[in-house]
Amino acid sequence: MINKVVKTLAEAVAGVRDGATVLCSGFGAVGEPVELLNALRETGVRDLVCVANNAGTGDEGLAGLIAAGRVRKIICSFPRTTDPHCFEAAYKAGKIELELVPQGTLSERMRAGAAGVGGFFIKTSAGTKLGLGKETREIDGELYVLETPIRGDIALCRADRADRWGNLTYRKSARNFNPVMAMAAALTAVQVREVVELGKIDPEGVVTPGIFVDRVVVT
Amino acid sequence: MINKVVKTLAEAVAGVRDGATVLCSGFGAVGEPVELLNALRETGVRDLVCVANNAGTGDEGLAGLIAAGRVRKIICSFPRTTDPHCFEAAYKAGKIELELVPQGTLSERMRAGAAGVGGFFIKTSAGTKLGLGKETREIDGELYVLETPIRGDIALCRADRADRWGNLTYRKSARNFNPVMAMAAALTAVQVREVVELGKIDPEGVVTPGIFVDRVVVT
Amino acid sequence: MKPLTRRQMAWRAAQDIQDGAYVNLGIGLPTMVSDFIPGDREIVFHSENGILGMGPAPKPGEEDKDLINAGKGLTTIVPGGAFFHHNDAFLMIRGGHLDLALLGAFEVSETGDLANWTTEDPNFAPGVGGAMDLAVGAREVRVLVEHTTKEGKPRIRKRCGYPLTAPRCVKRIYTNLAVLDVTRDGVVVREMVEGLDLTGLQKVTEAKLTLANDWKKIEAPAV
Amino acid sequence: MKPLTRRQMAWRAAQDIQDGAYVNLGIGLPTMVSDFIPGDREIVFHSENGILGMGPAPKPGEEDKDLINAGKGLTTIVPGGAFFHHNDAFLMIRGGHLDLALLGAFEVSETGDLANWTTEDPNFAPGVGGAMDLAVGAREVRVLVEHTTKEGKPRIRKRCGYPLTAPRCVKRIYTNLAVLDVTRDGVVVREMVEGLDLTGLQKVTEAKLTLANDWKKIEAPAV
Repeated sequence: MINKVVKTLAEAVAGVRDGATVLCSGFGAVGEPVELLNALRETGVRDLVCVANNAGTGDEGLAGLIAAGRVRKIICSFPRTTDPHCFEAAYKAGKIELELVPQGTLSERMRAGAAGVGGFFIKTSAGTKLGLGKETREIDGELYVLETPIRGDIALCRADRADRWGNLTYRKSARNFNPVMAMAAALTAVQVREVVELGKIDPEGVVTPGIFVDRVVVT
Repeated sequence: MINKVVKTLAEAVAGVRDGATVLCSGFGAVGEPVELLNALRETGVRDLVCVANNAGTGDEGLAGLIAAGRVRKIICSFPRTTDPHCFEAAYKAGKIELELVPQGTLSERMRAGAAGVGGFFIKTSAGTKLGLGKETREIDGELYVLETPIRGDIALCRADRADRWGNLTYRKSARNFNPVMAMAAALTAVQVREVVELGKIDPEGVVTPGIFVDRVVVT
Repeated sequence: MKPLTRRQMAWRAAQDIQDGAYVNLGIGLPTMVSDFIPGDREIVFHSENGILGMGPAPKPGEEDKDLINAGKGLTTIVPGGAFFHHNDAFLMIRGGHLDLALLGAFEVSETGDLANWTTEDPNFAPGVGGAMDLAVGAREVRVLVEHTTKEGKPRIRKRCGYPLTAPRCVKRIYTNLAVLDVTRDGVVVREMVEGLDLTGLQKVTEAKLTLANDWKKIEAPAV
Repeated sequence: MKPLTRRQMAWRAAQDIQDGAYVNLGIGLPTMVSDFIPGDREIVFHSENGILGMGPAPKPGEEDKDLINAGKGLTTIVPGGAFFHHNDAFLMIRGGHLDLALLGAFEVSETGDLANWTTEDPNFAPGVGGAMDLAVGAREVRVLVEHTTKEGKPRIRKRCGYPLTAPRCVKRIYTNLAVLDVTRDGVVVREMVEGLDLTGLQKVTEAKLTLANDWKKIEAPAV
């Protein structure tokens, strides 16, 4: 029998190694799996590469992980969102490396990682400072850059409902990076508001099919 | 006011020129916009390049377009599906060109066309006859081929419900190629079972947002 | 000579948005444009974080913390709207599905280069967000910006001094002084505020300006 | 020596599918495998046309023309299933999200090359469908095939004669005579039907076979 529901946050994040790449969902604090990120911090894991849109808000979740010195590098599009003081302190102290990636490129690179795409050409960042050093190609008279896939060792996501197969639905704009990150990691852990009986989620309305999900925990 | 609902099939397919690339949705006959394809045939347009998973079933829809000699070339993954006699007759008579593309590559090439991706590397077809002539690249020790985007001049799709903004939902496995084709053409026409009042489709349950849709007709 | 207020700038930009357009409004001043859409037009606003049909800010008591805009302020959704994930949101942007992106800027060059993501201030980590995606992807990019910096330096320049967001992407610029088009023949002045002439406008503009034959005064109401 | 029936071949392949696996069954004989999954295992079947949790064929009166499988036969969906579009269906395949693809074949080479899409019959237009995607994308590819052609020609060969679907992808082969693994050291026989020995099996196999030390008889029930 398939049952992806685990009892504790600790079980949900178990097994992450030092140096791991962690996909951290959310747009600002919306859709951020704060409790999973807190649980990851409690495991003591370090030297993490975190992939996220922002770089943490307030003191919990991704911000807390950064404040605790566990994040070696952050790959994100916009580090300074609402109340980014944990990131800013680490950045000014030279304790965190920043790889800045345009938001759509960040998302597309993870989708490529999820979809068996080994690289892809897009126009975003061509002819700009963020395009420096990238392989370029002229396609139909326009300049494109080659982008490479991103895959996580673990993705930490947040959803609204789940069933024991790991099918997920989201709530409004809290969907954001969750579906793409859930697809793009070797292991995907999701915190949800509630677990419903198998079959209660309309098969037409499943947003993330359970095939992408490994562990579900109710918070 | 936005109102994408047109009254007739003829209006829905108006303006397609000879030589156009037509994305024809459906998997076999399921999800195939048969009435739109029939209406396209009635416009008299010719020299079409049709992109589809199959090459028509029975005598209506895509099969009828082929039987009428309107399709110069078909780009598909599996021409011989249930009752493919129209295609087979044209093929044996040398009246239709066939470009065979693996099913996932076909879908991904259209997604690239929709997503501003100028080209992408995948493993599918590398080291096979269908990979011959494609640019290759070794990525992490494995052979990839470069694939190029496909865009249609028009996409003909079939959905279950629509609203006047063109938001769409589908029914079961009739979803298939419809969402990706709807995104990948300069003009997208959709035949639907019913048009509902704006706001009646749950914003969480919209599968194809109206931004991708130009014309809706009830059949 | 009376420059437009920020609200008047937003009003002016709003007048050019066609009925039925799919539009992304940048963070800051451009966001204000949605308040001035003529009432007979139905515009679909897009947000990078997965919304089409974004509505006005919520009324007190109707706030939903899971419903925010790209600037991370609370927002609403109108009937006909849809939620989707980030990847589809950027497929729409990069794939040319938006009719218009109306963005802020630090500088615009006479060839339409846009600089709006970083001033390279060493005190702050840079952030790019969706700026580059919008600049390369929207079918038309327009900019809404004060004509000069607070210190009076021109923002419409021969070449941008700040790092580019994308080269050659801006088609139209709305400032507090004028409406300008970036054309193959350079920057053309379409409209100016009352009391300003080309010489006066050129003084606060680094790019070489040409006056359109049919140029006119901006008639902005006191919004 | 008694070869397995087609139903027994499907039964044998089914026994190796782990509880909780996400599996795509190829058109034809592999489709039959779903009938023989041990009752205590929950397997999620994937279909290229956008289904996870595909169930058995519908009972009379419960057919739905909008619910078909990859072979275009009517099917059903089980509780926990999901519908999605073709692009997501192939993202799952190509991205390595399926635990297993169990496919038919014309030929398999001793290095695991698979030929299952065309015999280059000049009388028919070729078709490839999702065969290449499955062969390169699934985490494990297994093949279910008669050991020889009707004419007695071996299907497990040194090199494939027919055009490849993908090189070096097959890990295990179930035939009506044996269960064989494609390893770095060549093709290893894990199981054979009663009354067959390596010499007998080698006679109908072009690839060089090695017998596993712990090989055993296939004990297939009369299904």
